[in-house]
Amino acid sequence: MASDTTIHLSNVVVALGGFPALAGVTFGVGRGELVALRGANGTGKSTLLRLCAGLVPLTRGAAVVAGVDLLVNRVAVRPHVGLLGHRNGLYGDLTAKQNVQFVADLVGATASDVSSALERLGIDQRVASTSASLLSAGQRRRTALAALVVRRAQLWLLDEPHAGLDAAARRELDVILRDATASGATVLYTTHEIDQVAGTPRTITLDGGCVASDVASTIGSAR
Amino acid sequence: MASDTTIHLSNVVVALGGFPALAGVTFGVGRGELVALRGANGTGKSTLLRLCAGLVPLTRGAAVVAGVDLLVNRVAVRPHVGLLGHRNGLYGDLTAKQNVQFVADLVGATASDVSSALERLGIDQRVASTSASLLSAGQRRRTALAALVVRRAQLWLLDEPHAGLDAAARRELDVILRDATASGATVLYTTHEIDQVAGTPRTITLDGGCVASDVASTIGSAR
Amino acid sequence: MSIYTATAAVPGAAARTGTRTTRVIGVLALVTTAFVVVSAFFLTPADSVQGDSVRIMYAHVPTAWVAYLAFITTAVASGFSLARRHRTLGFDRVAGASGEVGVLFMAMTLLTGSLWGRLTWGTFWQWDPRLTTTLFLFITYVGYLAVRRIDTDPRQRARRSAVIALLAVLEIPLVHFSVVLWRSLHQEASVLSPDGDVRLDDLMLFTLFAGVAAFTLIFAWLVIHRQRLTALADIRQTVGLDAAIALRRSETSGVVK
Amino acid sequence: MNVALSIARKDLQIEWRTRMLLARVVPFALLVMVLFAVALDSEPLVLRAAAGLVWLAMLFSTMLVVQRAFDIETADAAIDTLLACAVHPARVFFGKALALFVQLFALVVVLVTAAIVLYGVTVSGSRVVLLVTVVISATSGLALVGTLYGAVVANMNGRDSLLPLLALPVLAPLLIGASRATEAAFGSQTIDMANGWAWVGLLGVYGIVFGAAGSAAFSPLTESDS
Amino acid sequence: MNVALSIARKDLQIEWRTRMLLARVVPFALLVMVLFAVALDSEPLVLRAAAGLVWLAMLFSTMLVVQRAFDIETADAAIDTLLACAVHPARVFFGKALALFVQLFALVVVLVTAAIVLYGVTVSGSRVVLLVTVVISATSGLALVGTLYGAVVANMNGRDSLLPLLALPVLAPLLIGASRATEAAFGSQTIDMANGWAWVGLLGVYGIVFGAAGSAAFSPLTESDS
Ligand code: HEM
Ligand SMILES: Nc1ncnc2c1ncn2[C@@H]1O[C@H](COP(=O)(O)OP(=O)(O)OP(=O)(O)O)[C@@H](O)[C@H]1O
Ligand SMILES: Nc1ncnc2c1ncn2[C@@H]1O[C@H](COP(=O)(O)OP(=O)(O)OP(=O)(O)O)[C@@H](O)[C@H]1O
Ligand SMILES: [Mg+2]
Ligand SMILES: [Mg+2]
Repeated sequence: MASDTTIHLSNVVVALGGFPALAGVTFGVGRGELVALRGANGTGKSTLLRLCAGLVPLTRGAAVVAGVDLLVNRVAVRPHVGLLGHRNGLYGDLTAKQNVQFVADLVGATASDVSSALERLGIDQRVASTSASLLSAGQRRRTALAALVVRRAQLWLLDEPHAGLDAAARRELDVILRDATASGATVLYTTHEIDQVAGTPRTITLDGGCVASDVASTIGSAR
Repeated sequence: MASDTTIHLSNVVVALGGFPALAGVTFGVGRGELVALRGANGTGKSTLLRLCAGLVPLTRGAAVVAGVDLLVNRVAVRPHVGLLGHRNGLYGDLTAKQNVQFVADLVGATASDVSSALERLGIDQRVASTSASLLSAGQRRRTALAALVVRRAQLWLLDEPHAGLDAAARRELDVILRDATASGATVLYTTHEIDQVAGTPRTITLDGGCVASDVASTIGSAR
Repeated sequence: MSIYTATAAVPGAAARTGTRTTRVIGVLALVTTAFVVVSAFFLTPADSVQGDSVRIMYAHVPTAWVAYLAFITTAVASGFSLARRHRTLGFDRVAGASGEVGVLFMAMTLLTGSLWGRLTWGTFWQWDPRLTTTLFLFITYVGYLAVRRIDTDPRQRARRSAVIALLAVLEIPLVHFSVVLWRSLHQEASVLSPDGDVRLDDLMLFTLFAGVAAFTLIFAWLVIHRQRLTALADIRQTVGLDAAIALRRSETSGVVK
Repeated sequence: MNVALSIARKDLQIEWRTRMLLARVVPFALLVMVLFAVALDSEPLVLRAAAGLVWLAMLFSTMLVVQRAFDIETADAAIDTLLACAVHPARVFFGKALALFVQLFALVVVLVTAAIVLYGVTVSGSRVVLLVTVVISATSGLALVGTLYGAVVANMNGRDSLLPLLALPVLAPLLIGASRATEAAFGSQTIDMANGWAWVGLLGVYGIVFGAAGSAAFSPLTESDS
Repeated sequence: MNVALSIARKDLQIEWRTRMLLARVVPFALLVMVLFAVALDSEPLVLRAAAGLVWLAMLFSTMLVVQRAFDIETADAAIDTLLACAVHPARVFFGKALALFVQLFALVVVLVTAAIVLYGVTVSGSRVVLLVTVVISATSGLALVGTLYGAVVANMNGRDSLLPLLALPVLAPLLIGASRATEAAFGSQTIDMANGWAWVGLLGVYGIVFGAAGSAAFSPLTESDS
């Protein structure tokens, strides 16, 4: 496999409690690509992201993510991956800033990385010093995104990152994702909003746990 | 006050832990209206809905919802209101169907109401008999909406009901909301998606805890 | 080891859990048990102090020792299931089966012990170190089985329960040496006493060890069958998975195309 | 169907699907009884304290069951729906208390049996009637107080540690009453049957007070402000 | 900054912002001690059981603190982020165990003081050294075992009741060892100082075994598949 392939899945089956949430998925994503994942509710998008993050085991097939073979040691993939799930992964009793700072401590980012990430996501002084559990849904989502920016992962996996964000934050998020791919990271995100997909170079659609279509958008790549 | 006013707010202030999430809101909504609530993150939309549902106390001003004065007894408003918050309000250890059935038991709806609500929201046999905690994000949201349909409330309050739903469910949701208003219920919902708002007769925009604009959409009412 | 190699044959085999080996084990177990019953009730003498109640010993002591054996088997299989990643589930099945049988036998130890206690001490229970630690050991493995019952991914369950099993086995020396550590009401270690002083007569001793043999055979028989049963269930699930995958693939919503 | 019964049924349905009581609370309670005996480290002491230890184990187990009963309501904000649908908060109170009673009753039966086997207590003749009465009235009290305080701390951050703090002092009289009455039923020298029945009377009053307080207070309690 | 220290600091930061220990666990533990005295209902009995009761109260409080320590990780799936960022699971283990130790140590200081005041025990001279050693080694044991079993049940439904079931039998030897050694330090007639020091030795072995086991086992445990 070429080293510029970040995700390589072939015939992947993931069974959750006996139910094949993914029922034979095959595709590859190259380094620096920005890919949108679509599909009806329950078609397996979240499961696919969690698989790539090393959080659920492979039942059948083969998967290599960020150079790590998930069959051999799926835990080893985690340091390369930044995941934003349906849940935000925040500590409700810490302030927004403390949350981002904690992630920075873990990955060795500096204090100025933290404040620039907070600023980028429009988290002002007041919000930054409020407990995460008291913030509005959108403010919490922004905090989680700020933590992800600080994380500087090689592979970004985002599960409906636009949901809950207001128009300004959505625009900023798109800029952040493009910046990330420009600097060599790979981004895979899910969405249910059609106008989001329009701006993305490549869209993979899942249906019934399988890939239903995989198309490059000319609009997206031109934009 | 005329009896065809479902929500009547005047100069409403709601302080949460000392922070005025609502800082003087005044508007009224008539019976049978369908109103979209917009605004940036943290401008007080969720707080407004929770106020109308009798879940947070009024700090200043006056509010009458479904004929109940919230200053006098905000608990009395609850039987008239169906609320879908950012969280779904499901019991993770019950199946989707048991969850809807439980709400039906409480409000005295029949078994056929339950099955028709499940069918409307596209919850098939398999999903209906799976524990809610194991379902996908969109499937859980659909289940919560099915429970709301069974509820048959006089005032529907929905906090970003479209988030997490796929295209088919969004279309069905719009039909459900229109049906509800047609049968005399009042619907107030929040959203961050511009194309959602386009189809709604009236849009109220909040900013900094106050009403920034309140416009009737000609497109929406024509549609 | 032999238990595990026996499982390797399963996938190809018919949907039965018996083989010639297990039938041999079964027959041997029956014969030995028959001898122990006859000898315990009719051949061995009654005790001068305890009278006939001493005959409970031939069930009590072997079940305790074989329960230890079962828990050690669980620990060893758990160790392998952690170390050998690609065979995790096979070892995990053995560990689980052996744990279940161990809990069963430990329950029998408790039951026979408290009956015996009722006859000799006049109470079902004494707060004596050996009894108390035995009870803790029993509860620990009930907890182990509770973790195994939790419905998650089999491999995760295997890892979690393996960790518990490896820690739990450390309690066995605690139970065994509790008598030495604390002064105790309970019988001194009379068979395996540190000074090698054996205080039972020859036939009693022989019957006791025949009991140990009988329960060991029963243990082996039960574990082999039990873990094959779970292996078959797993196979059935795999077959079920193929059907489920086909069904899932046909589950096209046709919404987005 | 009656609203309170629907609620009780729902709670028991969840218990049935998860088997929490059987698989975890029962072993926990037995363990507590064993640990007490170990900590006391003396046979006659244990026998003398048997009744108190049974109810102490019940008390701690009640905390677990109550926490669980309100966790399922608050985990996904389900209580908001519940309160919006159920017209009268008192019904919610009695529904949840009923489900709690059923579970605690099953538990206490196991614990009394354990006391007979492990602690060596004996119950016979007319004492059985006293024992059954004590068990029912004390368990009702536990269920009512548990539900009331469970609602107080529901939705509060860190309720795991707040619940025992609030509920245990209130339950102290119940602990004393139930222990003394059970001692009498266990045939202790220090307390006779007549005295035992007097304690049962007190337990009854306690239950009635908390039943009334609960149904009255449940409404203001659930006006969640979070 | 070292990863383990970051994690410990984060846990203590959360404790500092919520004051859970001070406001709730400490009162709970004191209450348990008082309830024991009530259930025993006899002065000399209480004095004799004092050491055991202190450690029993510690044991139950440890369950609360551990549950809390893992609840904050799983409530919003924060542990996923943590594991993704922290390269080595053993560091996560020691970070969480360190924070737990600090909290439990503060708690045990309060409880021993309470035993002196409530139960009337006395400690003096060379006994103080023994007492301090026991407290430190037993508390380390509690922190290590608590973290390990907290991780075992983290992310599991109904962990509130599974944690005590799994952890308490494993902690039973620690309870016994710490109680006996503390008895010696409290100047009990039944056990002398030399014996007390022997128990401390056992506690040390216990701590080392679980420290090693924990750092080895944390990695397979946290390969969450839920
Ligand atoms: C519930 C009560 C009892 C329990 C839980 C119990 C438990 C045990 C256990 C676990 C062992 C195996 C010890 C080892 O080798 O490590 C054992 C051995 C034994 N028990 Fe009991 N026991 C009980 C009551 C009694 C009674 C009442 C008697 C006789 C008066 C008795 C006599 C023996 C004897 C003779 C052995 C063999 C001792 C040796 O050689 O190690 N047990 N018991
Ligand atoms: N333990 C289980 N038992 C049965 N079915 C399960 C189990 N776990 C997950 N599922 C099913 O697997 C599928 C998982 O889908 P997933 O969460 O990946 O969907 P998704 O594409 O992210 O959907 P959404 O758009 O709603 O977020 C769902 O259909 C769910 O019902
Ligand atoms: N206890 C508190 N202390 C300080 N600020 C608080 C507290 N509770 C809420 N807030 C603030 O009040 C506001 C509540 O906003 P609300 O949740 O109503 O926003 P929203 O319009 O629904 O936003 P979103 O679009 O993100 O859902 C937020 O700015 C939040 O930070
Ligand atoms: Mg999803
Ligand atoms: Mg909101």
